[in-house]
Amino acid sequence: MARIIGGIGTSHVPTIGLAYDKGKQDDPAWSPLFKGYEPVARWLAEKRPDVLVFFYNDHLTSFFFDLYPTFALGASPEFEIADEGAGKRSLPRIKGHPRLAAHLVDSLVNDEFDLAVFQERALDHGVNSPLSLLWPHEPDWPGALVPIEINVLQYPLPTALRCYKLGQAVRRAVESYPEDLDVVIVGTGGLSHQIHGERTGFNNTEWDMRFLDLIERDPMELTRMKHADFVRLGGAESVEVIMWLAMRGALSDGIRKVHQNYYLATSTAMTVALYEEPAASASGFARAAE
Amino acid sequence: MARIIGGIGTSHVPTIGLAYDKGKQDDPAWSPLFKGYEPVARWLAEKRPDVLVFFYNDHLTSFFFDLYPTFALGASPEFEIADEGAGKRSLPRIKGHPRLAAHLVDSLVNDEFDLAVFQERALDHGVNSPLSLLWPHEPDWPGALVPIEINVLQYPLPTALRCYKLGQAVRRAVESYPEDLDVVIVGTGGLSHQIHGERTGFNNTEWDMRFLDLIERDPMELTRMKHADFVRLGGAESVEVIMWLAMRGALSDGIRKVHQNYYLATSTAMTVALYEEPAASASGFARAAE
Amino acid sequence: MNPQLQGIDQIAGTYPFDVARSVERIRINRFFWSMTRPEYRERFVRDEAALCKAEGLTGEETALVLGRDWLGLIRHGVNFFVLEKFARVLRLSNLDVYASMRGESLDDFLRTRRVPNAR
Amino acid sequence: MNPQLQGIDQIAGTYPFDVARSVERIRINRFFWSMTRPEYRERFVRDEAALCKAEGLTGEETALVLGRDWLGLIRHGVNFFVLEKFARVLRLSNLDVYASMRGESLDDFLRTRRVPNAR
Ligand SMILES: [Fe+3]
Ligand SMILES: [Fe+3]
Repeated sequence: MARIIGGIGTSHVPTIGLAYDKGKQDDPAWSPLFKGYEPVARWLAEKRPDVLVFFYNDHLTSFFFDLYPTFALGASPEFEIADEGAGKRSLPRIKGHPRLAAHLVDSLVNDEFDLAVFQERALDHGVNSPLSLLWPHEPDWPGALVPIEINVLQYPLPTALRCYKLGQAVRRAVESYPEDLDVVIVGTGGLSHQIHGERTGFNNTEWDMRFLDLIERDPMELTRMKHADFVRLGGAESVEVIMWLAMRGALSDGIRKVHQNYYLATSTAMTVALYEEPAASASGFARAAE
Repeated sequence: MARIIGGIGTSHVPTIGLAYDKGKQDDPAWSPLFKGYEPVARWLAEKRPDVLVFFYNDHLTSFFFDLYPTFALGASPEFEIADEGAGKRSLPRIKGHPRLAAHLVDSLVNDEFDLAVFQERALDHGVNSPLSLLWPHEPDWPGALVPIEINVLQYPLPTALRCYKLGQAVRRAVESYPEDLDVVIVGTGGLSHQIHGERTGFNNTEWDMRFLDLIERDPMELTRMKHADFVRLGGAESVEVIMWLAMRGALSDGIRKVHQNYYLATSTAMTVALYEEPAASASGFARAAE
Repeated sequence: MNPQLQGIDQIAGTYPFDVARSVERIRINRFFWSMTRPEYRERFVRDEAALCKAEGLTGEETALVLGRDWLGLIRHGVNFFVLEKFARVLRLSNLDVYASMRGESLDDFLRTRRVPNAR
Repeated sequence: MNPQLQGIDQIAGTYPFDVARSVERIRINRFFWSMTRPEYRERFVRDEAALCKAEGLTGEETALVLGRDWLGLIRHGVNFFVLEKFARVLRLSNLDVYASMRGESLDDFLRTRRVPNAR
C-alpha cells in the first residue's frame, strides 16, 4: 500500500532556478535561500520517497487559454523541461509515474473531481525551480513525480476550500494504491508577492508568518478566505498559495513541522517548510531494515 | 433573468450531417430520421431561444490526449466547423455567448465543478450534426450556443451521477444570470450502438425504450448505473448518453415530453426527444405580446 | 481499478480505452489524430510508409496501418475516433470499417441491419 | 460576478485576469505565449513590426509592444506570465519589468528592496 510520509511547501519563483544555475550558492545575497533548502534535501535523501506528488501551476508555458483546466494531472512516463523564452535549463527529464497517475485519476474522478489528464507537456519553473534544490539530479533524479497542475492564473480559480478537498481526495487515492510506495506531497507557490500593475513589489511578512502558522495548525481558517483576501493580504500573485492548501489537505492532523525557512530578498518571499507524518519514522525503520 | 424553457435529447452521429449534406431528406431510407426532427425544429422556431447550452463530446477532433478534460466549456464569441479528415461541412460558424459563458464558469467553478475553459476550438459532429437539423442556418444561425464538452472517450469518465449534478449546477447558473435570456439545454449522443471491436453493430431497442422512459420519469435510476452497465445494455459507445443526464439535471420535475422520434437504420439508434418546461408557455406568451 | 468498469472484461469484443492505454499508445493515436490537418493527410497519401517511419511507429504498427487492419488497430490500443479520421482519408465510410471489424463484407454486414440501404 | 473577487476593485494597481478578459485579449496573449518557441522568437527579433502585423495585433497593441510599455500591456489585458516570455526574448530580467511597471529605474526599485544585490 502506498502511504504519505510528509509534505513540503515551497516557493517556485524562477529566480531560485536561475540563481542555482548561475552557481550563486555561496553568494551572501543568495546563501540564506540555498541554506534553507538543505535540511529538506537531506530529509528527502534520508527518507528516499519513491514519488513526489507535486501541486504546481504552469505559467502559460505548456498550457494556454485555448484550453485551460482547473485541475490537470500529468500521466506520462517522463516530462521535458520547458523552454520559457530563453531555452531550457540543463536538467534531466523528470520521470513520471504512469501507474500511480492512472490510479489517482480513477480515484479522483470517481470522487467527483473533474480532472483533466495531460501527457507530454513540459514542466516549467513551477516544478523545476524548487525541484532542482530538493533533489540531486546527476546523472538523474532519484525518483518519480506526479504533477498536478492548478489554475491560479485565469479567474475563476478553484476556491481555497476546493483545493484543500482535492488534497484530501489525493490522500484517499494514494492510500488505496495497491503497491508499496512512499509518497511526499509538495505544494508550491508564494509567499507574498505581486508582480503586475502599479502595486508590483508588494510584500507582507506579517501575513506570511500568519499563513505559515495557519497552514500547519488551522488550515480550515485559510479555506474560509476568498481569493480577494489573499490578493489584499499577500499581493495578487500570492493567491497561488491555494496550492499549499492542496498539499495540506493531503496530510494528516498528526504532522510535525520539522523545518522552515523564510527569505525575502527582492520581490517574492521565498519559503520552504517541511512537515513530517508520523508514518515517516516507521518509514525510516523499514528502510533501515532493508 | 435567464431561464430554461426546455430540453432536447438528440443523437449526434456524423451520418445525420452527412445525409443532410447529401440532400437525402426525401430518400425513403432517411426520411423517417428527418421527419422526426421537424417538430423540434418547429418548436425552436416558435420559441426562439436566445441560447442553446449544448452538452456534447468532441471526437478527438479539436481535443487530444495531450490535455483531455472531464468537462470543458467554450467561451469564444464564435466557433469554426471542424475538419474531421474530409474537409469542413459548409455551415456558417457557430456563434458563442461569451458573457453567459463567463457567468456559467464563475458559477460552476464556485459550485465545485472543476471545469476547463476552451476558446477557439472548432466544433465537430458532436455539435454540428444535430444542430444542422435543429436550426436553420442560411445565411446564419438564429442564436448563440454555449458548448460544454464532456469526456466520454478516455476512462475514467465522469459518473452518470456527476453529469446529472453538472446539469443541476448549470440550472442554478443560468437562473442567476442577470440578463433576460431564453435558454434551451441540449444533451447529445446515443442511443444504443457499438462501433469498435468484434461487438460492433450491437443495438438494443428494448433498452433504448427503457432509457427514454427513465430519462423523463426517473433519471435518478439512471444515475445509479455504472458505465459498464451502459456498455453492456447499449453497446460501448452508447455510454455517451451520460450527456443526456447532464441535460436532464438542468430541467425541472415539471417537464412534459412533447415529441420523441426513434429510428434505427444501420448502426446507431438515432433519436430526438423534446421536453418542455412549464416556463415555455409563459415564454410563448411573452413573445406573442412583443 | 475503476469501479465504474467492474465487469466490463466479461463483455466480449469490447476494448475500453483508459488513461493507461492512452499513455502507452499516445504516439499512434496522435498519428491518426493528425489527419485532421490537410497537410498531414497529403503527406500520408504521398508516402504512407515514410510517414509511419517519420512518426516513429513500430514495425508492427506500420503493418497494421498499411494493412488497414481496423480490428488489429483497435486491439493495439488505437481509439476508434481517430481511426474515423483515417477512414475519411481513405474515402471509406464508417460502415466499411464496421464490417471489417466484424470480419464481414460490407454487403453481408448491411444484410444484418434494419435498413440496409441507409448509407 | 465571481464572489471570490468581491472587493478586488478596491485594491489599487491590480488587474485581475478573468475569463472575460482572456476571451477579449486572446490574440495578443497568444502572440507573447508563442515566444516559448525559438522560431517565433527569431521571427520577432528579425522584424518586430512585421510579426505584430502578421499576427493581427492592432495599431495600439503594436505600439505597446514596440514601446516596451509593460504597464500599458498589463492594463490592456495581457497576462503577466506571457510578458515574462517577452522579457526573456529581450534579455531583460523580471526585476527590470517590475521597475518599469512601478515607473521607476531598476536602481531606484532595488533600493526599496531588502537585499538589493540579490539579482
Ligand atoms: Fe507561480
Ligand atoms: Fe459520439
